[in-house]
Amino acid sequence: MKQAYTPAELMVVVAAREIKDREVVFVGMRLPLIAFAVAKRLHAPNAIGFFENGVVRDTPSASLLYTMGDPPNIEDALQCCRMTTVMGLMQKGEVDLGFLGGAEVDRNGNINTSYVGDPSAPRVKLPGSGGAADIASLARRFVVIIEHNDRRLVERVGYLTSPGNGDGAHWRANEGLPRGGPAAIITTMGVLRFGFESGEAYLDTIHPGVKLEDVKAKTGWPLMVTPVLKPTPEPTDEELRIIREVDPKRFWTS
Amino acid sequence: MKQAYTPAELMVVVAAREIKDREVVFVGMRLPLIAFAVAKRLHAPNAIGFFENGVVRDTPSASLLYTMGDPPNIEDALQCCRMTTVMGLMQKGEVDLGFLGGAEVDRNGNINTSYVGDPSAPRVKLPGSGGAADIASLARRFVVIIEHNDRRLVERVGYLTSPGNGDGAHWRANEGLPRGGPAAIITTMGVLRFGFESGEAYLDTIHPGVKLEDVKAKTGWPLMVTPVLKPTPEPTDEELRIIREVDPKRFWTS
Amino acid sequence: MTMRDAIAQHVPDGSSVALGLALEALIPFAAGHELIRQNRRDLTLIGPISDILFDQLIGAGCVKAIVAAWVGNVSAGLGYNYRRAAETGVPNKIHIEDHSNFTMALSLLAGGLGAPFIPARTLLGSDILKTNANLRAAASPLDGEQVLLVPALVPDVAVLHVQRADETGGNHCWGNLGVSEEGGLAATKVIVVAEEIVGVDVIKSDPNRVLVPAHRVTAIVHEPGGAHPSPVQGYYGRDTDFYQEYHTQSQTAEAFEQWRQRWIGAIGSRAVYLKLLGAERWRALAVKDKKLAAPANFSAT
Amino acid sequence: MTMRDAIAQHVPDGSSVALGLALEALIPFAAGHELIRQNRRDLTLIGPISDILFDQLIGAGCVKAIVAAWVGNVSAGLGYNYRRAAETGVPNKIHIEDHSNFTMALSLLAGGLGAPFIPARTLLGSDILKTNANLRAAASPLDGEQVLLVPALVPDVAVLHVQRADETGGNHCWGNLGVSEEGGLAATKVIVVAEEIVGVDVIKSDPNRVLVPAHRVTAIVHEPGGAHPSPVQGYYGRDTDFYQEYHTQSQTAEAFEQWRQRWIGAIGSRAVYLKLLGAERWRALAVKDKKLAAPANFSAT
Repeated sequence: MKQAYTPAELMVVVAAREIKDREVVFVGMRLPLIAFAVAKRLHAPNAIGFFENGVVRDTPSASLLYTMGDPPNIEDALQCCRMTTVMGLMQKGEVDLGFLGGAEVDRNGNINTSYVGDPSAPRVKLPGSGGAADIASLARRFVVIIEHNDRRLVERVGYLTSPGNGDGAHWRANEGLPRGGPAAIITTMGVLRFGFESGEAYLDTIHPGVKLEDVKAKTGWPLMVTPVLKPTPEPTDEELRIIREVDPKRFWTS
Repeated sequence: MKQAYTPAELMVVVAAREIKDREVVFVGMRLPLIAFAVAKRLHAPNAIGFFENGVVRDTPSASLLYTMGDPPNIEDALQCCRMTTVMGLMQKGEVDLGFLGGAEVDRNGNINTSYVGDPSAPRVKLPGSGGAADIASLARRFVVIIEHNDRRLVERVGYLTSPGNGDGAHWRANEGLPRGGPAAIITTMGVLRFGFESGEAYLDTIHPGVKLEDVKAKTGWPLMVTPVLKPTPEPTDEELRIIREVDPKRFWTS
Repeated sequence: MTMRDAIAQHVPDGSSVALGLALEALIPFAAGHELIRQNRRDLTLIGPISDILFDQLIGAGCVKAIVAAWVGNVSAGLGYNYRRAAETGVPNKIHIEDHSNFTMALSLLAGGLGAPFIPARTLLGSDILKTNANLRAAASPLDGEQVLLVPALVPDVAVLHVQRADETGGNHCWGNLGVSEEGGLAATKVIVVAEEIVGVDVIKSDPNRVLVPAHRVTAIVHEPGGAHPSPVQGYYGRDTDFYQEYHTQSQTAEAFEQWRQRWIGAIGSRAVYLKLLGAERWRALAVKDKKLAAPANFSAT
Repeated sequence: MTMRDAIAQHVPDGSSVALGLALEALIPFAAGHELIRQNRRDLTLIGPISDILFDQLIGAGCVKAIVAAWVGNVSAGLGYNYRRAAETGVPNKIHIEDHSNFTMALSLLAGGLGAPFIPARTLLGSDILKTNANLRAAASPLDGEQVLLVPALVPDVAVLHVQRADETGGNHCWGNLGVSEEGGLAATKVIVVAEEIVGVDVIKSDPNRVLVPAHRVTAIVHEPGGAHPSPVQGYYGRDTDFYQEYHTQSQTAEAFEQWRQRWIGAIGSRAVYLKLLGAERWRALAVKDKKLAAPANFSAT
C-alpha cells in the first residue's frame, strides 16, 4: 500500500523529476531546494546547483537552509564566487533550469512578484524580483511552483516582473530574450505545461484525488486541458524517504 | 663631494620625484620599479603600487623583480586581485600616475610599441601595447622613460599605440579620452614637459654635463626649450643609497 | 574607529549607501542601527536583496529611496515597514527603483570598472523597465540586437561586514560574496566592519582573500557580532528566530516603534545589544567547530 | 588525464586557445609543448601578454592568428619567432589582432558574462583601432559620448595552470590571477593543469579559492613542473636564466629549430623535460620556505 503524502511532498517530487542528470540548476529556497536533494540522490547525481549569492554546490547542504546564505550552504560548497559569475554563466546560456515562485502567474507563464495594483500607489508592495526575473529571462527553461487558486493563477499578471511567454509564443524572441521560457507550473492541484505554438499554459496532469472541475474553477482563465489527462505520478517510497530526511521537522513540506 | 652616479640612476631619482605621497601608481618594471622603492622610502611613504596582473602593494618587493609576476611581488602584497580590478579602478579615475617606456615617443607624447613600418608588412614587429595604451589612456598622468636619440624621440610616431596629446592639446578630449596625458619624458639627457596650450614637449631641465646643442641634435623635431633652463637636480646620497640597496647587482641601473 | 564616529563622519544625510551586498549573510546591522540612532535622513539604500535591514531603516524614517531587487524578510515573508511606506506613505513616501539581482550586480560592476554601462540580455519585456527609468532597452551599437543598458552605479558609501581586518584597511572576507566586491570597488567611500582586528601580517599572508583594496577603505570599525541576526561564516550562525520575531513585532507601525526602542533606541552600542540578546542565545549561535581552509603557501623562496 | 590525451582530445587543429592568462606566472608551457609535439596547425592564440610561449608556438608553425596585447620575452626582450612570422612570414604568415591588456581582459570578461560587449574609455585615438577591426569607437547609446566597444571573446579552449586540483575538476589557484578567471569563464572548454592532485575535501575546504567552477572543467592534467620556466607561487620560482638562454638560442630560425628539438621534439613528456633541465637546477628553483595563508574557518557549526 502506498504511503500517505502531503501536497507539498507531491510538488517536491514533481519538481525533482524536472531536473535531468548533469543539468545546472538555479535552485532557490524552500521546495525546490528539497527537490534538488531528491534529484541528486536518485536520478540526477551529477546535477549542479547555483545560488544567486555565488554558491555552487554538487551536494545538498548538510542541514536544512532558511536562506541560501546560511553557513551550511557554504560549508562543502564546490565554489563560492560572485553573483556576477553565476548570473553571467546563466546569461551565457549555461543554466538549464531555474525554479520560481510568485504572487501571481498568468496564462502565458508571466510572473508578478512586485506590485498588486498601480505601481505608483500599490495596494500591496511585494518584495520584488530578487533574481527571479533574471532566471525567467536567461535560464534555458524555468518551472513555477505555486498554490493553485484564482488569485494566484490569473488571466494576466498586473505587473510583469519575470517574463514568461509574454502575450504569446513569439513574444520572447521579439523582446530580445535570448532563449528559455516557462516549462511547467507545478501547483497544489496539478501540473500545467505550455503549448509550443500558443505559448499558453494547459493542464497536463492532475494530482490524485483532485477533480478537473475544481481545477478549472480555481484557475483565473478558461484553462485548456490535454486531450489525455492522466494523474500526476505519485511519490515513490524512496522519494518520500529522502524528502523526510532532508526536512525532518516538515518545516517546508508539511 | 657628490657621489658619482649613472644616467640610469639619475633617471630613477627623477622618476621617483614624480611620485607624490598617497598617490596610486601603475608601476611597471625596470627603472620605475626602483623609482617606486625610492619614493616609498623617502617622500611618498603612503604611495600604492598597482601592477597589471592584479597585484597591489604598499611596499617594494623584498628582492629584485624581473617580471611583475615574480613570486617576491606576490609575497606580502596588499592584495592579489584580477586585472579587471586594477584596470577598472584606473578607468574610474583612481590611478594618479603611470610609467611607460617605448620604442618611439613623439613631439606630442604619443608612444609606439607596436610596429616600425607599415603594420601590414612591418619592418620591425615590436611586442605591442601590453597595458601601456591603457595607462596612457586612463591614468591621471603618465611619464615616459626613454633613451635620448633621434630614432626614439621622433616628430611623429609611425604607429600610435599609447595616446599622448595626439596632434595637440585638445585632441584627447575630442577622441573621448576621459582625462590624463603625458606629464614628462625622462630621457638620458634631460626632462621634457608639456606645454599646456600646445600639448607639445619642451626641454624643462637638462642633465648635468649635457650640452643643449647635443640634446637638440638628438631630438627628432625642433625642440622647444624653457626660457630658464636649469640642470636636473642631482641624486642625493640617500637616493643613491636606496637605489643600490634595491638593485645591488646594478642589473637595471648600471 | 567606533561605529558612531564612522557613521557620523562618513554617512551624512542624503547619502546613497550600499548595504547587505553579500545577500543574506554578513549584513551590517550594527551600521544600520547606528544610522537609525543618529536619526539619519533622506538616505538612498542600495543592495540586491535586503533581509530586514532596509525594512528597519525605512520604518525609522531614514530613507528617501530604495534601489534594490528585493526587500523583505527572507525566511519569514514580507517587510511590513517597506509595505507601509510604499502603500500608505508611513512613515514617509519612498521612491522605489526596481532592479533584478543581476542588474544590481552589473550596475555595481560597471561602477567599479568605470564603464558607463554594461549591456545585458536580462529583463527584456519585463515591466521593471517601465517602473525604473534607469533601465532601458536599446539597439546594440555592435550589431543592432536588442540589449538592456544597465548604467553604472556609484554609491556614496558601501558598508561591508567582514571576518577580519587590520588597522590600515586590509581585510579578509570568506564564504558568501554576492556583490560585495563589486560594491566595494564602485562606492566612493568604503566602511569595513570587522569581527576581529588582526595584524597587517595576517592580512598580507593571503592577498587573494582580500575583498576590497586597503587604500580604498575609508574607515575600519571593530564590531564583534555586528552582523547579527545574519550569519558570519566561521563566527556565528543565522538567528532565524530573530527574523521570525521581527516579523511578528513589526506588523504595525506602533509595534515596530516598540521593537526599535528596545533593540536600537535604548541601546548605545553593539555590546549592549548583545547583552540584551543574552549570553546563552549568543553562545548558541557561535561556531564551535573548526573546518579550516587547506593551507596555501605564498612563500617566494 | 595525460597531457597528451588532453591536447589530442580537446585542442584540434584550428582551435582558438587561451594561454598564459595569469601573465608572467603559471604559464602552461607543458601544454604548449604538447601542442608543438602533436604538430597542431592553424591555432588562434589568445592571451594578454605572452612570455615566450606564443613565440615558441609561432616558431613551430602551429599558429594562424594571435589575439594579444604583447608578445615577446618579458625579461630578455623581443620574441624572434614572432618577429620573423610578422616581418617575413617565416615559418608562416600570421594574422595579428592587436589589443591592450585591458581590452583583452574586458573581452574575456564579456565572454564569461554573456554580454555582447563592454563599453570602455581606453584606446580612444590609438592606432590599435585601425589595425584591429574588432575594436571600434561608437557613440554610447546611453548618452551619446564616445566609447570603445570591446566585443565578447569566447575561446574554444582555455588552459589554466594551477597549484592543485581534484579528480572532479575542483581547483585552487593563488597568487597571480591576471585574467585567469575571466578566461576560464569565457572559454567553451577548460583544461586545468595542476602541480598536485588532491582530494575533493581539500578543494571544498576553501570554496573561495576556486578559480573556475569544477563543472566547467573539461580535463584535468597532473603535470608537476608544467609551468617552468614561469613561476608557481609556493612551488617554484621563475627561471629567468632560461628566458635569457631562449633569447640567445632563438635568434635565427635554425637556432630555434635546435632549441625546439632539444627541449620539445626529443622529449616525450614533462618528466623527461625536467630531467634534461637537471635535478640541481630544478632543486634550486624549488620553494623551500613556508609562508602559509592565515587560517580561515569555514565551519557552519
